[in-house]
Amino acid sequence: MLLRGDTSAVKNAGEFVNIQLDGFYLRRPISVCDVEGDVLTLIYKVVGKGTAAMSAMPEGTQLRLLTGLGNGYDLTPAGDEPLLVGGGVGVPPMYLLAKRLLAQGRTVHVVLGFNTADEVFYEDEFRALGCDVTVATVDGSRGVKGFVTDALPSHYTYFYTCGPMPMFRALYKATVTSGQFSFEERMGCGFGACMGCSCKTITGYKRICKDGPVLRKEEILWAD
Amino acid sequence: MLLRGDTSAVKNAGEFVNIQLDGFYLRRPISVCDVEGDVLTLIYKVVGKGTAAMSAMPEGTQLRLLTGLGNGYDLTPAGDEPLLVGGGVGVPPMYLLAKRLLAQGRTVHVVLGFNTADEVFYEDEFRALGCDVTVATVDGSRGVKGFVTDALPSHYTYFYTCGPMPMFRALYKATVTSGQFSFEERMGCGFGACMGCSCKTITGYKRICKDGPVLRKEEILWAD
Amino acid sequence: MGRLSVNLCGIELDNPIIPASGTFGYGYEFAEIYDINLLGTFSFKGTTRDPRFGNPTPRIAECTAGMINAVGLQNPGVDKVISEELPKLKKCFHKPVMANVSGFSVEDYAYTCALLDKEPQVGWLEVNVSCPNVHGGGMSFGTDPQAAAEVVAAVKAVTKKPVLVKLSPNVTDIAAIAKACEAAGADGISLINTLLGMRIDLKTRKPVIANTMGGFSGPAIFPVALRMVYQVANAVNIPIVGGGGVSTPENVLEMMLAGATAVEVGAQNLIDPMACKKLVEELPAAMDTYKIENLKDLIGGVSNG
Amino acid sequence: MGRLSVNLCGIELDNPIIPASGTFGYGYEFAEIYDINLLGTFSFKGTTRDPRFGNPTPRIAECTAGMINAVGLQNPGVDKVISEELPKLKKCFHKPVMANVSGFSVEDYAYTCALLDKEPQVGWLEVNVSCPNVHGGGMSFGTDPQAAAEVVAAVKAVTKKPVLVKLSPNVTDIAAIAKACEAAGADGISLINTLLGMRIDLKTRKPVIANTMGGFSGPAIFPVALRMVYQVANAVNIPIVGGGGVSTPENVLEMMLAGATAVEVGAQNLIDPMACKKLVEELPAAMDTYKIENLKDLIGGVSNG
Ligand SMILES: Cc1cc2nc3c(=O)[nH]c(=O)nc-3n(C[C@H](O)[C@H](O)[C@H](O)COP(=O)(O)OP(=O)(O)OC[C@H]3O[C@@H](n4cnc5c(N)ncnc54)[C@H](O)[C@@H]3O)c2cc1C
Ligand SMILES: Cc1cc2nc3c(=O)[nH]c(=O)nc-3n(C[C@H](O)[C@H](O)[C@H](O)COP(=O)(O)OP(=O)(O)OC[C@H]3O[C@@H](n4cnc5c(N)ncnc54)[C@H](O)[C@@H]3O)c2cc1C
Ligand SMILES: Cc1cc2nc3c(=O)[nH]c(=O)nc-3n(C[C@H](O)[C@H](O)[C@H](O)COP(=O)(O)O)c2cc1C
Ligand SMILES: Cc1cc2nc3c(=O)[nH]c(=O)nc-3n(C[C@H](O)[C@H](O)[C@H](O)COP(=O)(O)O)c2cc1C
Ligand code: FES
Ligand code: FES
Repeated sequence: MLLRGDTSAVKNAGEFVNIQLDGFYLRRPISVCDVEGDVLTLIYKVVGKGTAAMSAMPEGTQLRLLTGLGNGYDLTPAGDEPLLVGGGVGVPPMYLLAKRLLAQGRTVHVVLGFNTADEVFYEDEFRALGCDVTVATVDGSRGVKGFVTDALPSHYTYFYTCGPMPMFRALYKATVTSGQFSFEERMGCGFGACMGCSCKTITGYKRICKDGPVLRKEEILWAD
Repeated sequence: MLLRGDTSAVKNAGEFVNIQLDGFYLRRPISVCDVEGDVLTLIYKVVGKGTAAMSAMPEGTQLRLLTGLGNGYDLTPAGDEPLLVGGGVGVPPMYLLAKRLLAQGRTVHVVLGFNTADEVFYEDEFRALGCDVTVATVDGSRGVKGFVTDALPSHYTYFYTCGPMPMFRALYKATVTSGQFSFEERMGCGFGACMGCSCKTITGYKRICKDGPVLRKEEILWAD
Repeated sequence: MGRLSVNLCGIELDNPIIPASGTFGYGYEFAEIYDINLLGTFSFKGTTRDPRFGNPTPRIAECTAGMINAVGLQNPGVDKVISEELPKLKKCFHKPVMANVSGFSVEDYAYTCALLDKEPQVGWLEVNVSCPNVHGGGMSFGTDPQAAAEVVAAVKAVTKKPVLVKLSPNVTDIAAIAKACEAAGADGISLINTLLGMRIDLKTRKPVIANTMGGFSGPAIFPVALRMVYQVANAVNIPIVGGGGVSTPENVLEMMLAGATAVEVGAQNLIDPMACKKLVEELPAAMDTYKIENLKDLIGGVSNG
Repeated sequence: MGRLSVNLCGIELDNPIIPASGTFGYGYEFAEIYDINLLGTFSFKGTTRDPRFGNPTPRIAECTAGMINAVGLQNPGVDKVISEELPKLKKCFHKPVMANVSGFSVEDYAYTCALLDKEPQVGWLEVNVSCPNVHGGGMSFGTDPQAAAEVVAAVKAVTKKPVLVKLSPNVTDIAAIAKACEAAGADGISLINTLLGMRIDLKTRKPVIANTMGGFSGPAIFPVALRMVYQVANAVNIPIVGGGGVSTPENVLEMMLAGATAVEVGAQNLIDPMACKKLVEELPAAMDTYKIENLKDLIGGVSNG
């Protein structure tokens, strides 16, 4: 989905927007995939009635959204060869992040994980940016057979990831450097007002929507 | 408002349709003003949020409506020179009624009542049909100064009316023949299922939406 | 017995969809629109001992995602229901029907139920205890476990048909009332009736409803209804007819997961006369989406944690 | 004192709009978006004696025209609220603020209120009696007139500030509870808190909310809230803060006609962070439409018949 509008609030890769949809009470949070001038790129998967309604909207539909939400990724600790790991709907935010890291002259390794070849998207876009891209599919129908953890490069200086919880747990163990994870949670407001999305971390309670969605590897407390 | 669609259920003048509007739970009942082939003409006044939403809809909007609701006017007792009295938003249903009566070769007297000249509508349309038209305005800014009861013709064989309750009460007393009144009531369903619109009549309980909206002068029981 | 069938107090239903009392008349208005035999059953308009005109109009107010009604149990009285309405109903509906009964005293309920008990087409008696108890200070029978239990016991004494008690949601502890009804012999619990609500007309500064307050229902109340079905399912061992705000096949599945054996649909029939037909038709596809083979396996299937 | 001003327990408000507790934090998040001094006041996040993380996530579920929350009173505890939050609040809000207090025992309430009583910026104590009473079997304080009255009496003993009691709507007889609070010395009644609601995730067959049930609020509950404000206004002689589902200026006017002196706005702040600002700005035009000169003349002005 491409949106045109005031994007000035979007600062960091890993931020998200919260979209109001007619007929639905809560907004839908979607990560920023790319921003260029006044054009915002969002990529979403239809999982329920809200995303289904979005996908049925004709071109030109006006949407009300809150932008520039969440902390986004911190690029400072990336090092020379950061690794970006995206799983499924966790792939989109990696795109803006890759662009930003490349712009700083770093070598960017990207690992994208999907269930099957049909689901693969944005592989070419990452290559076009100049990233080193590896794809992993669970059924082996494309790229490395297995999980993203089966496809990690031999060397990287730091990592950034977004994707499903099982992937996070595996990555947490498999990674040899520090890194940052972007979490999902059901949200009330999306801007820090309701405490609907709180989680416990080693450094205290955090709101996924405001203090997150990006948390550092060191602060994560896995719920069991 | 002109609507195009299946109008086969619309049989009698004085019937109404019930319109579903996005964002509103209940449908909005509006009288049929005219029907020609597959085109339905409805005329409505913006009085609240629902009618305001209708008036903001662009041409070409698709609406879901239930048609052919209510009993409509019975033309049999009209006689040679029926009188049609419409007050404000009660004017529209008189139009189809006039057409039907004229088609039967009767002479149709029409009295239209409004508050001021600005509010007058459809006067020319009735004349174009070939009716004998008198307009009354409360402030005298157009036609006869006063109420419709001040503008009744000297001779008529029967009457039909639609409009506000005070007008009905005055007409009930002022008219010298029998006639039919079309009532309004807040409706749940509009098709006879909920008993939301019941009223007491001399001949028993009636549902305005199904046994009405048209009641005969003889059966009306005025609530006090 | 298809994928949709359920068993409500010993009577097999082809599917769990039941138009709720007061929104389906005695069936024949809807029978002009579609073949109502495709329904599980339906609950007919609340019937009282004596004929009632009900409340003055306006009786209807619009709300966000719902409506208020204050019809006030307009009905021709049990004698005419039996002599005039049931014969008409019989012509268009060939399954056991649910007889919804209201009253203002324990004797009222027993009297009306005793007469309806003799009607072969009546499959279940649905006893609505949301009415004000004229002998008990005007609070509804359904707000006091003791009063509700008395009604149940009196009705059970005059009928062999399964007795469902329809509970009011306007209470602090719905489970306690359901338990009292079960202990008094109820064969099932039906819930929820309408929430007490109000709207004011800003132009006239009067309540929209002539009777000031009325019963609020429609999609807006679904989360409250679902919660109460869940609470009652955890409190009693008799079947539950769940309803309140149901308008989609997904709502039906949620109600059943929460513990409902069958599902009532009220206000939605007024908004869309085809609503229940559509629900019956759309259920199989929704079941496929959520990998549900047979609806009966779903009942009370919500898991915790 | 403009057209919008009202007087709540002796304190003048520029307008009746009050963001409700739990939906406005301690104000400073919203102060980044607009100047929150344009509000009448606001009620800060429910504060307890001890710090609380609250409930596990998911804590939020979507509903038709509303949402369920089960935040579970996450807050840093009264000591940190006083030492850390109030100083931050003071920088962006210069009016008396409403302190929302929760507890699990009568002593909890009294302890927390006694500390907040010393804070000059606190204008009113809003005592939320919807929490489970750990010493009283887990039913909430707000479901029992006696228990609610005990809380009020204990709080009144430790403060000179006006005490508003915030009632739960999940009761049979809200007027009886309000009366008991008035008799125990409450200076005002605030209502309604959330309705108990539930949703089930059809994919996982588990409740959407980790805690199974939660508090349902948003436009869907407005008719129930309005009815309760009306009932309580007819039962007590102290001012009422009305809320529940308010999202438009018309809702504000309806609440005031039903008897509210001021109006709380909850969930709508989450959906639209500018909601309360817009309400304050849109009120004058709505007043013009309905020919209302001064808002204070509207309070309790609904006429019957
Ligand atoms: C910070 C953040 C960023 C996200 N970025 C993306 C993205 O870039 N692309 C993408 O496809 N999806 C993304 N998601 C997930 C996306 O928000 C959900 O898929 C979407 O809200 C589902 O809405 P629905 O109405 O289709 O589903 P329904 O299940 O009908 O939604 C019901 C409710 O649950 C909420 N909900 C359902 N699934 C999720 C979820 N996974 N996370 C949070 N809330 C959920 C909805 O917002 C809604 O309130 C993101 C989520 C978060 C929290
Ligand atoms: C049989 C019948 C025929 C009608 N024909 C016409 C017509 O041809 N032209 C026209 O302009 N108006 C007509 N009306 C009135 C029209 O239905 C209302 O003006 C309209 O429903 C107002 O909707 P709203 O959302 O703008 O007002 P709101 O006041 O916001 O509506 C709130 C609720 O009250 C109901 N309501 C409000 N006013 C009326 C009313 N006067 N009668 C019944 N329900 C009402 C609405 O339908 C809605 O459910 C007719 C009404 C009936 C019953
Ligand atoms: C217009 C109307 C009339 C009703 N009449 C009755 C009745 O006579 N007896 C009864 O038990 N319930 C009655 N109800 C309640 C419904 O049967 C149902 O329990 C309630 O509306 C909740 O379901 P819903 O949200 O699907 O409407 C009535 C509801 C409506 C809307
Ligand atoms: C996310 C959330 C958190 C809440 N937290 C509190 C609270 O801490 N204390 C309290 O008294 N009410 C709390 N409430 C209730 C609101 O203050 C308000 O009474 C209720 O939501 C009804 O209003 P609404 O329909 O406008 O949301 C909370 C509501 C929400 C939505
Ligand atoms: S969603 Fe409201 S604080 Fe995060
Ligand atoms: S509106 Fe339902 S019976 Fe007339």
